[in-house]
This record gives sequence, C-alpha cells and structure tokens, in this order.
Amino acid sequence: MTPMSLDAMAASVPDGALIAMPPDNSLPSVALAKALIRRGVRGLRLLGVPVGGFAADILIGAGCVVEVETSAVSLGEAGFAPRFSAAIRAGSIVMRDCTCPAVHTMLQAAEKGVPFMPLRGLIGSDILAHRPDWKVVPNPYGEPGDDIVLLPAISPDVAAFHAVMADEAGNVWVGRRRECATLAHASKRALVTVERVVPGNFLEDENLASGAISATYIEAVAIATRGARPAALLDEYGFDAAYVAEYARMARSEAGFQEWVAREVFSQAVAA
Amino acid sequence: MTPMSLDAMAASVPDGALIAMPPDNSLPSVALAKALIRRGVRGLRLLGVPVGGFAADILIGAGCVVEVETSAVSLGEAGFAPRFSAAIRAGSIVMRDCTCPAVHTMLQAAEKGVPFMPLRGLIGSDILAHRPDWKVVPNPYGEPGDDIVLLPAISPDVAAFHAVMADEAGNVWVGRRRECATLAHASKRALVTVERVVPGNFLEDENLASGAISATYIEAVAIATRGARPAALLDEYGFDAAYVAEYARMARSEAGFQEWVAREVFSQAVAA
Amino acid sequence: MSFVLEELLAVTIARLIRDPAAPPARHIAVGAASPIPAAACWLVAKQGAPVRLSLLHKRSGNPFTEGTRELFDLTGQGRIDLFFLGGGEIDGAANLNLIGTGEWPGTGVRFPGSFGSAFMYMMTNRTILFREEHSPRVLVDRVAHISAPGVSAPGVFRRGHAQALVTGRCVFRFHPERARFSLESLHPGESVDAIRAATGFDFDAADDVPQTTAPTDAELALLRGVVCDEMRETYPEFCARVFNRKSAA
Amino acid sequence: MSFVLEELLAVTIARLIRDPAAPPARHIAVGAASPIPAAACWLVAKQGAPVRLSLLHKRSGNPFTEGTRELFDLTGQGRIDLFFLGGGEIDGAANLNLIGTGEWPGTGVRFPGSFGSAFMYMMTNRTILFREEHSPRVLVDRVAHISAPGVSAPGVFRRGHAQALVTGRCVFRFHPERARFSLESLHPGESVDAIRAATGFDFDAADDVPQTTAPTDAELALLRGVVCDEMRETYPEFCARVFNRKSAA
Repeated sequence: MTPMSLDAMAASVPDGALIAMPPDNSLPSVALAKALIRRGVRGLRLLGVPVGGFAADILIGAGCVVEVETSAVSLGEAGFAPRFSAAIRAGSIVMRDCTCPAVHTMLQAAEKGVPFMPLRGLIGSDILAHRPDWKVVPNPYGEPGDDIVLLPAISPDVAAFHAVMADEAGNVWVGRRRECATLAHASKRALVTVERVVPGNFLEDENLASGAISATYIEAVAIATRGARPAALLDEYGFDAAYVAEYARMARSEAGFQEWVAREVFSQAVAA
Repeated sequence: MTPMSLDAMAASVPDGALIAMPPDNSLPSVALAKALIRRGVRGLRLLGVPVGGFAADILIGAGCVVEVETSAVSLGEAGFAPRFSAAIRAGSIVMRDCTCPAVHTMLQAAEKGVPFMPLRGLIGSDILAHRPDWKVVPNPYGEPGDDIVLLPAISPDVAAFHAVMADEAGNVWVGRRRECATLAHASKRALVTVERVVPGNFLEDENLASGAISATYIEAVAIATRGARPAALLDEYGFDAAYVAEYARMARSEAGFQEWVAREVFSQAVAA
Repeated sequence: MSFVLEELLAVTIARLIRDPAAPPARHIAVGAASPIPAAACWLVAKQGAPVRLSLLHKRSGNPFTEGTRELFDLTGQGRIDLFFLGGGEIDGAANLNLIGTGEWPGTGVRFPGSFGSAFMYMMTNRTILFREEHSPRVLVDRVAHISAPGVSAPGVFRRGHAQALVTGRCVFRFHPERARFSLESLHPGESVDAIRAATGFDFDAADDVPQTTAPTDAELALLRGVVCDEMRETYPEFCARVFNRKSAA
Repeated sequence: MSFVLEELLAVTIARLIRDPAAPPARHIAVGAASPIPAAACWLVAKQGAPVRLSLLHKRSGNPFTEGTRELFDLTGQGRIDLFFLGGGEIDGAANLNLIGTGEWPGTGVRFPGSFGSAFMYMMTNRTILFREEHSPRVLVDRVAHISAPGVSAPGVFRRGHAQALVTGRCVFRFHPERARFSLESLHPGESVDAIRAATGFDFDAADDVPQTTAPTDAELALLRGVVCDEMRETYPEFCARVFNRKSAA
C-alpha cells in the first residue's frame, strides 16, 4: 500500500459527492476537510455519522456543501455550529434532519446489502413527517396498530475519516470506533487519513485485528499527522478546546469565518 | 467480578432453554457443553451461530436436545456430525434448517431491538418454504416483482461461548470473533467460560477494547482452562484434529458414543 | 451546609433516579454536555446503588466497544433504564423540540438538532427531562416542531415516558396518562405564581406545593469529593466552577 | 510433466476464474474444506492476477474483523465476485441440495446442512460449482430438496449464477438463460458416452467435445511450490497427499 498525498485525496472527491463523516468524538478527518476547502470542492452532500461537528461546520462555511443529512451539527461544549446555523437561516443548504440511530441503521442496511431496515421509535416525531423516504408500515410480526418505520439503505459515495494508523497491506486501525467500520463497509469509496503507516499486517495480530478495517474497503490512505485536530484521537491526543472556542467566536460572522479560513486552512504554514 | 464454577454455570441453564452456541472455528465452550451433559440438562433448543460443530453433536448425542435451528451441523474435516445425523434419521429432534446469514440477521434484529430484518437471497430455496416464520413481502423500495424475505428477531435465552479472558470488571475478550458480541447483545443471558481472569479493565485499553464484550451483557463467567478444546482458540491453541477424528469414529454408533461420553465427559479426571 | 443551585439540582435528580415508585435504574446512559445529570448519577452510584453508568463522551474507558451505534442498540434491547433529555423548547405535553423555531427546519432559531431523542425518548424505560433555563421561551404551550413526542398513540411501541422535568426553579412530575405536568416541588425562593408566570404551558398544582428538599451534608460531601473526582476528566470546567476544584492538567 | 487429478482440477478451475468472458474476479471467497478451489485461487494470484483472496477458515490472519457475519455482508454489498459451492446433489438446472435425501429435513441421507448457500449463490457475482464425485447419485435429474436455486424467476434480486460445474471427470458450462448445462471439456480418459452414463441429468454436448487442457509445467511448478507454501497451514493433509509436502509442524 502506497499512501497518496492529502491534496491528491482531496482532488479525488468529485463535486456533488455524497460524503459521510463522523463528528468530533469519532475520528473525523479535519485534515481532509481542510484540503477539500483548499481544493474548492462544491456541491457536496454531507452525511453526519450520526451528527456533524467541527469539520462539517467549516465545509458549510466555505460554501462546499449544498445539502446536509444529519441528526445535529454542533461544536459540543463550544456551542452551536455557527456556519451551519447561518446557512439554515439563509436557506443556503438543504437540511434533512435525521435521528442518530436512523443514520446508523441506514448505513447498516447498506452494509448488509438490503434495501431497507426497520427502526423503532420515531412515530409521532416531525422528523419522520419531513422524511418522505422513510415509510411507516404495519409490523408484520406485531399486533394490529403496531406500526414501524422502514429506513432506506444509504451508500455514501465517499466515506472520510481519520484512523490512527495504516499497515503495509492497507488495513487501517480505528480501535473501538467501529462506526467508522460500518461507514467504510457501506460506502462506495473510503478515504482515510492516518497518523502513520506501520510495518506488518493488523489482521495477523489478534490484539489489533478487532480494531482494524480491512483494506478491502479502503480505497486510499494519506498521511496527515494530527489529522483529527482539533478533535481528539483515542489515546493519541486530546481535544483542543481552545482552538474550537476561538473558531466558534470568529465564525459567528461571515467575515470572521473568512479570516479564520485564510489563516487556518489556506496559509501555507498550516497546510504543510 | 467473581467467576462462578463451571458446574454452577451449567446448573443455571434450565431444561428447555433456547441456547445459542458458535461452532468450532468461533470460540465454542466445549467445557460448558460437557458440563451440561454431566448436569443432565434436557429439552434444550439449540441455535447454531450460524452452524453447529463438535459441541452441538455431543449435546445431541447425550439426549440433551429436542430441537436444532442451524445452517449445518458438521465436524469439518472429520466429516458429518454422527449423532446429529442419527437423530435426524431417528426423528428424535426437530430440525429447523436455516442459512448462515439468516442466523446473523435474526440475531442482529434482536441486537437492534427491532421485530424483524430483511435479507436478500433465499427466494426459491426450500429452506424458505419450510420456515413459516419467515415472510416474503414486496420490497417497499423496489420495483414490482422485487420480493424480499423478512426474518424475525431471535433472542436466545442463553448465549454460551468461550472467551480468551475476562477482566476484573467482568468484560470478556474475544478478539475478532465479533459474532460472539452480537450473540451476547441479542441474548437474555450470556454465560462465558474463559481461560483466565486478568487484572484491570479491557475498556480502558484502546488495543483491547475493540475485541472486548462489555460486562453489561455478561451474566456470568467461569474459568475453564482449554475450554474450547478440541476447537482452536485464536492464537492461544490450535484445533485438535486427532481428538475430533477419534470422536467421529467412536460416535458412529450409539454404543461407541456412550463409551466416549463415559470416558471424556463423565470421568472425574477429565471433568476436573 | 450552604450549597449552589447545581448541587441542589444534582441531588434532586439523584432522588428522582432512586424514586422507589419508578422502574429500577440499573443502567443509566448520560449524553454529552450533561454535567449536572452526570453528577446526579455518580452521586447515586457513590451512595451505593447497584447502577451501571455509561457516559457517552468519556474518552478514556468509553463504555462502548461497537462505536456510537451501541448506545442505541442497547436501548433497543431494553437495557437502558434511564436517559436524560432536554430541549430548545419543551411543552406541557412533554413534547421536545431540538430542531428550531420558525418554519421547518428552524428558520427562526435553529437548534443543533435532535440527536437520538426521537428514538431514545420512546425506547428508554424512563427519561428525566432537565433544562436549567426556566422561561416562557423554553417552556412553551406547544413546541414549534416535535423532535420527540411526550406521549404516543395506543398501539405505538413505547417503553417509557418522562418521569419528571427538572428546571432551575422547580420540579414537575409528568403524567403520561393525561399528558400533563404537575408541580412537584419549588426550589428555594420560588412560588407557584412565579412558576406560572415563567412557564408557557398550563400545569396542575396542589394547594400546598412543597419545597425541593435541600441537599444533606452527606450528599454535599459526596458531590464535592468522590463525585467530583470521577467527573474531572470529562467536565473539568464544571468541576472548577461548581466544586471549586481546578484540574491538575 | 505428469500430474495428478487434483492438479488438473486446480488448473482447470484457475482457468475458469481467469475466463475473460466472465465478470472480473477481484475478490474471491473460499469456504472451509475446499483445498482444490483454494489451490486454484492461489494459482491465479501467484500468476500475477490482482485478486484478493478471503479464506474463511484461515486461523492466523483470518480476513474478517467483524466475525463470521462479514463474509455475508461483503457479499450483500456486491464485493464478492466469485464463490465456490458444491452439493450433496446437483441437478441439471444447477439447483443445489445440501439438505439431504428422503423427506424433509433429510430422513434418507442427511447432509450437514446448507451453510450460506441460499444467500451466496444468489448474491455473488458468479459461482463455480465443484464436486469431485461424478456419479448419478450426486448429479441427479432433480434434487430432492433445493437448498439454493440454480436460476430465479424474473424480478427476483440475483447478482449471478453458476459459471461452470467442475467434477472429477469433466467440466460443464452453465447457461442460466436456458437453465441447462453443456459439456465443455472431458478430463483425460473420458468420453461423452461415459459422462452421459455417469450423469443423472440431461445436458447439451457439441459433436466434438475437447479434452480438458492439461496443466503446463509452469502451472505445476507454481502449484507445487509457492501455492503449496501458502496452503500448508490450512490444509496440511491435502498438501502432504497431493504435493507430497509434509507439514513441518
């Protein structure tokens, strides 16, 4: 397995792709999000797995996104996601509200190769009322009146996340963050940034195998040191709350966001 | 977490329980199967996850089982499972033929708390024709004529398997054998034999966490050294082909099986 | 011993958790950004109750080995006895709005989103609603959008409902059979009239509504000691502010 | 160079795998107890084809990190291009019986069971059927029970069919559009008449059926060398018997 460059990875994501990304507690590739902004990608449809975080907000702010399907976009302790909120207010993105287990379920359906899966709950929620693609049917194993929601399989064009490491065979290691595995299984292409590439093969090591995602699902790997920053990466590094708080403050205004992007995304020193 | 004795664990399995077990390549607790024979359990309904192996055959041979739901019962390289074959011939067990992904799917439905899940394939198979509990419905996301099979959730009364180790918190470690995790999640009670109990907490260790099953699903742990034998246990020990071959030879006849059970299950030296 | 509002709220929630009339709380899940409910859960645990806590955003020793899906699977299995929810708006029928105000999808004020509420509220055995801000802006007659419904039609699969709504000013008990709140207790300095004025929904109140029971010295000692110890990794700012314990990091 | 039947079969299957008229075989899964198909796959890989092999029962370095479910999920996703199946009975419409003979569930001879065949046969892009025993007992006019159907009704979701049936005596090509086999080649010493006599189902045969192409020296060298090296851990007895290579263990 030969890693590609981060910029080549970003260039491989076509305008208009349905791209799925995990949030800040779950191995986002903020490095790839920044590279996508630098590449000037447009028209992305963004799927939060199951919510969006910092990376989602900067992609929305940079005008890369036309549609968001997610259960929330949030900066966590730093509060509301400012560019997401502004885009909803301006009506500049299509928002498809979801609920966390529904995102997992739609990806699991794609993982399993079935056209839909059922999910409990949801009945009586306006989220359901705004999802014509979700169907309510009588539970064929239930009593009369026991309706259940069916959700369609979703197969993202691109899955993007940041793993701790890749091995020589192209397997990547995400530890207990198995939502990244489901996402890779369900997606047409998985693009993974990593801290490092290590010798050997995780699948040959009983301790590492269960936290690995097989290379069969991984289209490309790029090395991006500290590529999850400001998000945390398992036991490798912690959450950079100050960085996110500064972003949240600056990105309250469009001008402040542009200043932040120029400094943190486009400046050579940071991009290198 | 205080381990219980293997005999106390066997005593906790009531007659008539629906007990689910993995086959020889997937961490069966042969030690618990032998303890169940010694306890004289009766009326078990056995679910092979997704097939049955050595442990299933000895439980059937010992008269512990009234019903088997599985995609196969086989001794692998050692050939047909002799006591299973004899029981089918004699009509002494109810056989519910299944197909491997259907077993996984029915357990995943229970894991997810939904009453059913769909599965592709199966249409045109006589397995489907003999499963009135499996329903064929039009795919609500498909074209006319695109039928799909729905399978009901199955929640075993008891999940039984052999893990490498347990920790002080009662978590158990099965490595890449994640079907044991799905099984534990789906079952009402998970009874786990282990090689050893180790200090600490697997969930605090990024390398071990992804191969662990949380104690929240584990009702009880018993230490059974070499408890998977003659099956292999990950990188701990290999498959004992000679032991299984001898069993396959002796168990061709009822008398031979009884001789084998007396020696290998009931003799004190082996039971200790 | 004197106490701050956060300590009163944590102790009050802990008493609701232990309520012998409610279904047992053997396994409680606590979501992100919930330091007061987390403190209440740790208090219950440190008081010796046999409770398992799954703190979703705990970074070291995160309870889930199957990724973020596992909480919802656990809840689907019926293994989560108690969860906490809030809302940008909460109405008198315990409907929650985590979407926003104005037209869908929140063209007035957009909230971050509904997270797992549309599932958790219906599939958990019971839910304690918690929102510190008690104002007509938050506690409305009718939510603009229902993220998660307070009650469900007959026949709809649902395991539990809101047990209570705890705010910075009072405790409401929820009655799913009539889809209404009743005023259970008043925090220090509050009156029924003041609560009525600050609440956008109608609710029931007895003639004599008791005060919310103050924390005991033993409860405060636990909160400020062993509970704070457990919480400092996940909620360093909260522990510094409320318990006056600076993080060592 | 002289060769044994197993070597001929492995080379023959390898040629079917590489068949340029068939859909590409980028990812092949090989089940338990299939040393000849496994040898064929390793041969293709060692000949330089860009193929991923997932050997289900490989103990060290097992390809699956999600347990035994992953093969079926991979296949559901359409990522498994080729799989191998056999059958206690195989009929002229490529129906497979892995259940048994006599009344359901096999009161005559009970076979071990159908494993994943009812799913894999329909969801894999193509299947090579392999059964060394070529007799009227195995190759029947109509299977007693259909574990997995050879063809499906219009509208039924199905990705692929049998490409061919390889036995110890010949190769049949399968034609799903007419649900019939045709005789593709005869192993050394066989004739069309002998095959007809040993086959319980009717099949098509050209006037001039060719011989199955013998292994080349290069193919035999790979099989006996690097292919055997790869297979010894999983199939020690097969390697000892066919390639005369004793296990070191």
